[in-house]
Amino acid sequence: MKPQPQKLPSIASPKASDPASINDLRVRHLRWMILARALDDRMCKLKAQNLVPGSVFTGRGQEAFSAAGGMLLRPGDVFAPLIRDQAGRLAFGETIIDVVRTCMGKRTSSMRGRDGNIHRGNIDLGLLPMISHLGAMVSVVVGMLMARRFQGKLVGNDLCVGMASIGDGGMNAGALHEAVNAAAVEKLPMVLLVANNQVAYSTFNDRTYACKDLVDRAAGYGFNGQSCDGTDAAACLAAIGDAVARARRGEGPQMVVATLLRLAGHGLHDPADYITPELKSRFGDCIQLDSNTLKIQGVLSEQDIERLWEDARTLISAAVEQAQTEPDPDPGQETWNAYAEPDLKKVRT
Amino acid sequence: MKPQPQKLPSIASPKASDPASINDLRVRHLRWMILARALDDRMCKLKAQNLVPGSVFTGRGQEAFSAAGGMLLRPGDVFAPLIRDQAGRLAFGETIIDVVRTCMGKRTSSMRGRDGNIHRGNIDLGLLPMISHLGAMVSVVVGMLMARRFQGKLVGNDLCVGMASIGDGGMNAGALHEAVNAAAVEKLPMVLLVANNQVAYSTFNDRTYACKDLVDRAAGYGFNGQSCDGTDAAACLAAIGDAVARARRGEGPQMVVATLLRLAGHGLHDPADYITPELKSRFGDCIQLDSNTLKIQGVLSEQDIERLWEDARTLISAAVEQAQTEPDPDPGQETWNAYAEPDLKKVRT
Amino acid sequence: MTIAYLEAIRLALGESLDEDPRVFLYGQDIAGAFGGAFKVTKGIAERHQDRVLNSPISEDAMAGIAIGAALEGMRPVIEFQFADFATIAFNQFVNHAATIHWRTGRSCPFVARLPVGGTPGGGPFHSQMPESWLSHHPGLVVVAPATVADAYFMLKDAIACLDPVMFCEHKYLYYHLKADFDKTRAEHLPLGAAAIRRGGGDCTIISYSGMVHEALRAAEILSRDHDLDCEVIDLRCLRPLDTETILNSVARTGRVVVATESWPFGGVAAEVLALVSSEGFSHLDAPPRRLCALDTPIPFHPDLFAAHHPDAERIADVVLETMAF
Amino acid sequence: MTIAYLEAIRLALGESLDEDPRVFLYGQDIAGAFGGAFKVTKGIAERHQDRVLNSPISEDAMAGIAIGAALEGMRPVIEFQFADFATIAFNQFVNHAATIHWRTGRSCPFVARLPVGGTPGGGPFHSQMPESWLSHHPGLVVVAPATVADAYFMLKDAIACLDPVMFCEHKYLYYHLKADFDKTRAEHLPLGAAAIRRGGGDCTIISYSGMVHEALRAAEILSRDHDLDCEVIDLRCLRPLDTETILNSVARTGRVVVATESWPFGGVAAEVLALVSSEGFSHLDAPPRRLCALDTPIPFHPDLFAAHHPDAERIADVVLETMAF
Ligand SMILES: Cc1ncc(C[n+]2csc(CCOP(=O)(O)OP(=O)(O)O)c2C)c(N)n1
Ligand SMILES: Cc1ncc(C[n+]2csc(CCOP(=O)(O)OP(=O)(O)O)c2C)c(N)n1
Ligand SMILES: [Mg+2]
Ligand SMILES: [Mg+2]
Repeated sequence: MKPQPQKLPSIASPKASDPASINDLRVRHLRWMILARALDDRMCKLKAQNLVPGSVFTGRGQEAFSAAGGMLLRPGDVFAPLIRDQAGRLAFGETIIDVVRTCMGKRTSSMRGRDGNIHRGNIDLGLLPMISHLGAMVSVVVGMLMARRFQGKLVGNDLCVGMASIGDGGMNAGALHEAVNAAAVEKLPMVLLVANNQVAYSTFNDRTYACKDLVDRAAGYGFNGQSCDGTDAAACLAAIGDAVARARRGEGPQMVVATLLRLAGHGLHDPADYITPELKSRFGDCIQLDSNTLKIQGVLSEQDIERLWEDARTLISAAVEQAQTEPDPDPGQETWNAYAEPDLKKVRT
Repeated sequence: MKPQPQKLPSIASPKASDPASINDLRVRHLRWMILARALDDRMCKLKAQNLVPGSVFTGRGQEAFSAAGGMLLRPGDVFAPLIRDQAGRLAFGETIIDVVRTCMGKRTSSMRGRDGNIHRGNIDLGLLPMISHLGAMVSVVVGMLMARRFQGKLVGNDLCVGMASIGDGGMNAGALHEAVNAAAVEKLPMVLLVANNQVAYSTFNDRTYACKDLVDRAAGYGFNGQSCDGTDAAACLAAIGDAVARARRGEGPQMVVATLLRLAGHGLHDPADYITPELKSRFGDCIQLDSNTLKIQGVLSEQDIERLWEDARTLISAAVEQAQTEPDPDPGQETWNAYAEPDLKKVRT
Repeated sequence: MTIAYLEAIRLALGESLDEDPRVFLYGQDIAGAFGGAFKVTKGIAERHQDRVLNSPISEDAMAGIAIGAALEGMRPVIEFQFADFATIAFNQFVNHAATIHWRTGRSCPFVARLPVGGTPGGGPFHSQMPESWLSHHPGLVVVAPATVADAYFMLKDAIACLDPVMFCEHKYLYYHLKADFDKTRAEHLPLGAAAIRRGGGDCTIISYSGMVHEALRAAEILSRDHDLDCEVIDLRCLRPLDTETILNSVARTGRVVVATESWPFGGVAAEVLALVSSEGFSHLDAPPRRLCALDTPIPFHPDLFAAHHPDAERIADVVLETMAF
Repeated sequence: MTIAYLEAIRLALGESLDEDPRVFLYGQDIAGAFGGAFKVTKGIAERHQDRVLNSPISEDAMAGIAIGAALEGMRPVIEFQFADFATIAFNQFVNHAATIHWRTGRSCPFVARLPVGGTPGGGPFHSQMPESWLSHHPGLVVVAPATVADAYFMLKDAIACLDPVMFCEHKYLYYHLKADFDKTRAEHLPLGAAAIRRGGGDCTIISYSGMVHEALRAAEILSRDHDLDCEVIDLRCLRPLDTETILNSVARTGRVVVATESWPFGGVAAEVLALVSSEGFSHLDAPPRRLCALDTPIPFHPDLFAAHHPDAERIADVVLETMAF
């Protein structure tokens, strides 16, 4: 079952050079952020209603950075999101209905109830279904880009891009290191989005790394590196926009490190009382900040923003309603077979 | 069987402030380099005589860097050498006889014929017996230093040091990344010696990493980094000396990257015809260079140097002669048991 | 005193830290008030801040650090957040920790705590059993306690053991299994001994970890509904295996069913079948059988998970087939 | 034409590159005139410079790259310098490659070439057999050719296979095994079928990879010295196992000895014993037996290695014990 593209009020694709289109871009950005936040919130409610079998992780506070990443990709690109990338996933083309179906474990979901929640993906769309092991997806993106180069698709100065997400914690996985280094050796159009949200689960940065800034790692790999304030929507669009543009032009791999704070527990189960009020006070909520800015700049009115929220909730409710009517997987109908070719005694022709 | 310390013509331990002692240091350095080269050469001959069952790897061209590392350590430090560290091993306290025994697979060797060649070590001396997997030894050094901290031994401003070797190729192993990062998080007195010898087996640096210089990785880990010319003995002593001194003073982990060329095949079996004359012409032989310098500076005469070689060969020949008379392991006397506690059904008291 | 399986582990860890300055804990999110993803170190971490340390997300380094510290005389206990992530430390475990004693004669005593096993909704990467791939290479001790008392005593014995011990603790039992617990009890089985949890002469049901409780339920069903008297063996220690207890039981019953929640191929169940068929052949009155998880990744949806995961009813069915042979 | 086992692999790789633009090779030191640590890609790498690439020393990334490229329609063949280093890629293999088809319905066709097995002086880290830990998790195909023809045909079939294939090629056979080879030969066994290398009715000797040749030698010894007629099965494909061929043979002979150079615990030999005892029980006239490597790391010294490694004489002894039962 191919996921259906969701119908969102269409906003024409902007050109970066056009000042009006920059506003369009900003509005679309905020819309994805709001849609993701509303969807995350709804998933939390569904979990409380006992309609979601597994864990629920949200991207609260990281929507600006994540959405910017997803938006700046286009069909034909590759995206390997992680657990806080609801915004980027939606912006890249994940459908709301698939999110709901997968979290509920529905037979109709892209993972057919076999895998769930944040492990969903759609390889045809270039949206990779993550495994849990942090760092493991990045080399897969490298392989996909290498495949395209072998296939003659990585030519010219408007290349497709492979984007991968990682956190401050995941940066220290050996798999991440090997993959990032391989991307650099192959000079691929890869963009690594590093969401430094100050914590890995409950562990603060002082116990996970010791460089001054994670962007200091870029030079060590031969990546072009840049930093941005992850709570500032415009800064995220600018930094990732620049990185993606460089990658498309063939300037090789890019790392963008955003500084922000996870505004929720690690998962819904985690009250996160280890995050002190002092720390909280140092970081804003990207959605609130961006909404204010766009109001002050006269791009959107209070009502416009209210409508974005309402539209988001309407779309989500429709998806939840539909998903609830859909069947759970049926163990009796499962083939219980892990192989694409279950019969290797068949003679190959 | 505890290895016997070898008897070398004693040269008093120098003080860095004393100009005469600098020369002592330089002479001792050259002596270790020569001893290692002569031993490597002899191992190649023994292999040709079919007296060595496994592979033979030499540190040809890397002696200045390796010996400096080993010399600047002292009893109570930890050293995790790799395959080209004959010089550093000897300088740190490995005995010639154990090298010969292990390579021959003798029952009397520290590995008792169970493991061989470059996998030898002596944990009591702080000399780690490497496993083959590149990068794997570094986290073990981290753990040893953490143990000492737990035991209250890492206090003051003259700390013991954990040193580990890695090559341009091994720098890209995930295990190395995780270990180096952990050392930095724990702010341990670890010194990572990176011997950039331009190749990993047959693969040149352009296919293994893409940063400008491997020392660029230091900042990304929060290591203090420095570079040196690995063919220049004095430069090696100075750079590693500084790094070790900083580590001892409690300034945290240190990375020293030496630029040099592997002056032999990957192993004895490898003619290394992929190393072009052009490349070779860009790198000198550290032993030749240092011998010349010390002659020009009037520290050693031609005869002094000849005597260093002769002494080395004499010591080695004695060890080879002894080892040859020693028994091979006897399968019938082996317990064939991998466990320190083979009987876990015994009640613990 | 009634405590949960998880509390028994916490108790053993806390006492080990109290009593033995060589013990330290290292793992993701275990320190401070937080006390770990499953709260195993909650309370004790704050009492021993200097010896309960958070690690980066670097499982290979965690294992290497445990090896190094063990070689220097410490008794490290490392916690993996889920056993599924121990794949990252596979190389350090099997090529390094497992080989040190044989290669050098030195012992390498540490414990790796691995939260294992399936729970509904856990999905393919938070539900696995790692004991098969940990026990193939010689050199690692692999244990899997099934009871509250074993969780406590076996962990203490594991910390005392001179070899690297892979301590597989079942996530489902953490809070679901509670039992009366008396830690002063004088005698408890040594680390390497299997336990006969229920005596019986008709058929031997062999199991370990969470599946022991299904095996016991199966024995009850078989007793109640079919008047069969099954012996239930809890292996406790998988590597080395207590071959004597297994073979003695099969000599008495002549029939054996092994139930595990792992995959069948080359697992501990296969090893037990290989053992009883090659060394207990003459005792066998029926083919030895195994009941394992289905041979696919572990499904996310609870209905699929229930079908994938062996349970008492299915164990009882296999025993009945064995009896009918 | 007489060629070596290694040359058969080279031939299959070269032809695959020639015929199929989706095929590329990736691994340490395989490119250019150098052509790999064992020279497998020598010659062909220069002919296909754009599709034979050296990798950094990053085995986890190598496997991840193979997965990604396979998902994008390529047919990657990755070379590990020694199978022993594939432990580093364990996670990508078992948690990623092995689960993709079941989780997503997409296939993930790549081949990992793993130089396996012991040679005197190889030592603990250049001699191992990885098939046990690769075959426990469902989702990977694991094959181990023992003949020159299989090295060629099975590699081509592996590249054609839609699943990730772990191709275990034995280092000792690389240059020591030479045979007449006719690649136009019309019929060859499919990838998943076991081969009966020698027919016989007295006892079935089951083996794979390098040990097949010891099994055949054992059968000759037994025929010559003891007038016994042994059937020798070469499993060829370990995961999935050709259970039919195994059980049919045991039905005929009633006796089975499995010989592998892997460690015993939970290995493929254990799996075969579990299979024949649970599903072929009524056919068995004697306990099924296994002969594996000794249960320690693999020793460096050739004398220790010889004692550690099963050989024809010891296989023959076990068969004789089985016959005497
Ligand atoms: C290799 C590995 N080890 C452990 C985990 C368990 N785990 C899941 S998320 C997480 C914290 C991740 O922190 P970070 O990378 O900073 O991402 P964030 O959750 O902050 O977005 C951990 C430890 C994992 N998924 N993978
Ligand atoms: C993880 C791992 N993969 C592959 C190998 C095989 N191998 C042994 S040495 C070597 C090259 C090492 O290159 P480098 O690190 O630069 O050290 P050098 O040999 O140049 O001193 C390789 C690939 C290994 N030992 N470990
Ligand atoms: Mg984080
Ligand atoms: Mg090198």
